[in-house]
Amino acid sequence: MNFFVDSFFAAFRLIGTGDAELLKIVEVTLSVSSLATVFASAVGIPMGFLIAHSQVPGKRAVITVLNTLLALPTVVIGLFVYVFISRRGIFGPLDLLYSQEAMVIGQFILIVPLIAALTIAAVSRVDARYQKTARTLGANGWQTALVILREARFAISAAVISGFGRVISEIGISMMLGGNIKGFTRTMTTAMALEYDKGSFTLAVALGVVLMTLSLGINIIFNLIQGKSSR
Amino acid sequence: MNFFVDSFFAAFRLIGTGDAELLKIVEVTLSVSSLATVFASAVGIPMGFLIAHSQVPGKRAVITVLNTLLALPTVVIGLFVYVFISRRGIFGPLDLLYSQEAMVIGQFILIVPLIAALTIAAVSRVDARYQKTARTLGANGWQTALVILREARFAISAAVISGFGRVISEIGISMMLGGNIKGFTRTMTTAMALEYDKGSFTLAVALGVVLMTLSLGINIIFNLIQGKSSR
Amino acid sequence: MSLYQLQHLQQRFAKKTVLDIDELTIEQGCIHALLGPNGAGKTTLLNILAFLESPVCGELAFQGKRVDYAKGNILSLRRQVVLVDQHPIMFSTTVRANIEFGLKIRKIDGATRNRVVDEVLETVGLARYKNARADALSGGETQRLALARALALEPQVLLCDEPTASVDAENQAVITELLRTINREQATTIVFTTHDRLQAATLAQHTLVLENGQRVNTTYENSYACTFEPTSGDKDRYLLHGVVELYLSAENRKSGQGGRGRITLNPESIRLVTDLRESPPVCSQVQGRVVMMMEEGHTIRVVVDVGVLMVVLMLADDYRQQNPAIGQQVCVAVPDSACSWTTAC
Amino acid sequence: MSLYQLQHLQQRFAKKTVLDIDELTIEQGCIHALLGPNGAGKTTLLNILAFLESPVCGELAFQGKRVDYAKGNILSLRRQVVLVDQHPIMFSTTVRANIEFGLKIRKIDGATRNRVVDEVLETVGLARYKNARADALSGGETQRLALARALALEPQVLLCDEPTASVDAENQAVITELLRTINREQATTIVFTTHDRLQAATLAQHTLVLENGQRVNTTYENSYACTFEPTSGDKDRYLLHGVVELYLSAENRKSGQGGRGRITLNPESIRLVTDLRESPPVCSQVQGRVVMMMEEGHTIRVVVDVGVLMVVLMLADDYRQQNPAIGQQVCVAVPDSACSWTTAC
Repeated sequence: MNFFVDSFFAAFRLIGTGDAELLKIVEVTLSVSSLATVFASAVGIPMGFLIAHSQVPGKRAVITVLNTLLALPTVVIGLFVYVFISRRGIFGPLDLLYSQEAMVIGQFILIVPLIAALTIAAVSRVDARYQKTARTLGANGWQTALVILREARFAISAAVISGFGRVISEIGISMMLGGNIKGFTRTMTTAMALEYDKGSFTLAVALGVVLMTLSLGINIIFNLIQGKSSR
Repeated sequence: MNFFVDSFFAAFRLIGTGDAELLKIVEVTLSVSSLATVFASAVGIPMGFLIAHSQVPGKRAVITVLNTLLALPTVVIGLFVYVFISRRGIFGPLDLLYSQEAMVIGQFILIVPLIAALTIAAVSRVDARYQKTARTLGANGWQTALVILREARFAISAAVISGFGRVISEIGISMMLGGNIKGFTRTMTTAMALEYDKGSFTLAVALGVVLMTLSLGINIIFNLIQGKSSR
Repeated sequence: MSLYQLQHLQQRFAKKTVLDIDELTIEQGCIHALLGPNGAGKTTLLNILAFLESPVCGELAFQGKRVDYAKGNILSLRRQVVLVDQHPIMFSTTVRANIEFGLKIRKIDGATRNRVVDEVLETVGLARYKNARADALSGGETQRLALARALALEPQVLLCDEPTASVDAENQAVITELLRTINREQATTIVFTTHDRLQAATLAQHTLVLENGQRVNTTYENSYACTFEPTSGDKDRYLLHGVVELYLSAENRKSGQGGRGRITLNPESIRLVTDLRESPPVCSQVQGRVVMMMEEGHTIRVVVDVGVLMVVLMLADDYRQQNPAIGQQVCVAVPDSACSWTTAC
Repeated sequence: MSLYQLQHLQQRFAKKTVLDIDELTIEQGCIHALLGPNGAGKTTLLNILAFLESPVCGELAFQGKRVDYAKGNILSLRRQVVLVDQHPIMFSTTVRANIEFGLKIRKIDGATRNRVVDEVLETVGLARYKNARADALSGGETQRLALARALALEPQVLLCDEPTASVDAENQAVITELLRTINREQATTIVFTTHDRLQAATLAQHTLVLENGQRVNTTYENSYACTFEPTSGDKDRYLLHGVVELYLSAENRKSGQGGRGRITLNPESIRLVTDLRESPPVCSQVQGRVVMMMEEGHTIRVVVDVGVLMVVLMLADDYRQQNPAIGQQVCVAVPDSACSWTTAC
């Protein structure tokens, strides 16, 4: 076990000294995941809100489809996006394969259903009396929507955070669409999975510590916010 | 795009004719994931039930820790298990690395918190009046627990299904602990992620179709059961 | 002047008719009580009067004009009416912001808003909570704040769903008096639902009773489980809840055999007789003690414990003549025509 | 014989005292009503009587023996008492299985179980639903099924939380009569909570009133918002809700200035005077109309509309002497000693 203990100390030293390769990997991961989360929120939150508040008969079906898409494996999304952006695909000329843009697209697809579904849940959990109260006090449709959004603000933030937590820890999409190119598309998860037995074990452990700290931290924030919303 | 269209047709032919390699991969995936789910349920359900019904002051903290563990990235779990079972680890002599057993262990760790957390949610959602009613009708602690379990049966089944859905679509653990050894530890996700651009694109698409069908099917069942439980 | 006029108005949810009102008028400037058991359609009616729901059919006129449910139109109608829920909900902001909400929407300027907030908080006695979180108030205070939030908008009509059902005795008195004051000082039309007949009778000028979504004259409580058996004479013996005997003409039923079912006695058709030595009964009589009397519109509601509780509605003249007292032994005369009978299924 | 005896019993949740009872006795074989506003501690008391909660301090004796909250002991006590919730919940099985649950737990054999199920379903009139899903019944039927489920166990004590609050008039009558029958035929002790004074007065032999977790003689409803101002004489002028004038001795307050607050009039100390020409008043009087009268234990509760509603509790003798009638103009005499005053904070 000495080897592992040594590796752990080396890993902490790597984190402590701010190793350039480690920082680059973390930076790539965070920037790709943040972009994907921002775009997915911009689409998923309004989508969820509209679905939750539409009165159309197919609503239940749409929600079921969304919930089903939550289970879409990352590798399936990777393959799907690959078909479009590979050199032989429709968007092949844009040369997106093995780029950060490709990863953002894949991760975006991964969490749009998640954010939309959590937004639906968040909005539905807002007591119907808020809507009724806003309307009887004279609010129009738009003003009523703002009231509901305000009451759901904690749960919707939690949805966004949850989406971010999902993308920073996913590996299928990053690997298939990013390709683990050092300094460019290498993320924490791909580096850990593919490099650890090729000699960069210390780096893998360091990345594991950073990733775990990040995702646990995010989850703690998520839980705090959830707790606040269910007050 | 012709290439992809052709690949799709070839993939469906592969599925239709019951290609041996395809079947083997699906079989490995299902047997590893099923085992992991069974073990995780055996531990997670009682754990969740006990946590939900304990009156100790630290309960909220335990639930927060569990919820936090939900976010544990697969690659972190992979690395963690690797430390113990690699040839240099404590359990090295058991020679578990790159075996189905190793994958089961990793996946077990992945979904125990999930199943436990969903069980807690399921049990907590059972109206407190069921417990009160059972007790006033003369039930002892054990009989009261059975009443609650009966009322939560749909939601608990949903928890198990959800765990299974999570493990069949995960890739980090299978890759790091299984190693993608053909006919032995190669699962649907690892095969898709690692083989598609090494010439087995048709197989990747075929696996994608099977995996998607499986996980969407599971999710539909999950949603049906959830719907039933919230009746 | 009539403010609302409803005609042949129906509301259905999931194919079930929850409201079916032939005709109803709400008078401007009056307090109306809406009485009836749970599930009778009281809340649905309030929602329709608040323009929050549109009925599936029938006509609703407001201020003499037929209500047009087009989007732009309904909003301006809705701004003249405020509904206060049974369990009012507060936006998760301050007390002040809750009251300002409706004013901001109506584009009232800041200075006026400030003045109005102070005024209405003073009226409901919550001035000290102005900057407190609105969702931290107690039940009774929340109810008063909800009234303040409504009052700030100076509505034509104030609709209150069970305004005093969930508050303690002290807040009940405060809220009742508030409703009276609002009606008196601002001529606001008020419609409120209640379970409490006394509250309805003392607070409102008009009382409407709903049952199963329909208007009725009074709620028929005199409904009893009952067995009957033929006797040798031309009367059948009815046994209410196994304790009270009634002899009714055999015409009421078809079969010659005994049976079980329910009997309902119309409280307007049964009569109270205080003089027990009165002329020989022409119809079945039961004896009991008077346990409650109260004013109900133009009638007096008298409850007699004859083994089961029996409600008799007396006209004022008849009441004065009989002059029953609480605790007094009296007779209830039950003519055949007052009874309706349903066989158990 | 006393079945329960409570002494200095307290219950607290999150440091808040919700129940604080000095002394309380529940008589064996009697029906007890528990009256009081929401949040007064009624449900908490029922939970304690059902041995579902243990009080934080104080003593509870059952059948003459001090209750020992050790695990094995409490289960056998709990099996002698059944609590029926306000909104009873049914296990998601059949009607029959719901009733059998408690019997199976008590290891009753199958033949007996069958007989008991049939009997109790017959009693509550739900025999036709024996094999139906229990959670598909209506509110009133659920309440009756919950009673049947309790009756099947032949408990010593039946505790009912608001048994008729959520059901329609017809089911109300059925349930009231059921409780009477159970008490009469099986000598089951019954404790039920209610908001309905009349129900309490007519159904129960004993009525207990709770307010803020404590036993009181009656709920004090005569609580009014009020302003006062000094006059030139030795009396202050009090104005209740801006409409009713009272002149009370200046001794009640310290400051020489006017102010605002609340005034509470003890309904047992204020008096009703029907003869308006009676001797000159020795204390402040207000005039009003009698709107309700009812029996309440050994007293008669008279509600007078003097601008606000005022409750007067009259002793039976006094009531007979004054003999007030509904609608009559009367005086309410308010002696200084009946008033308690709190300045607004």
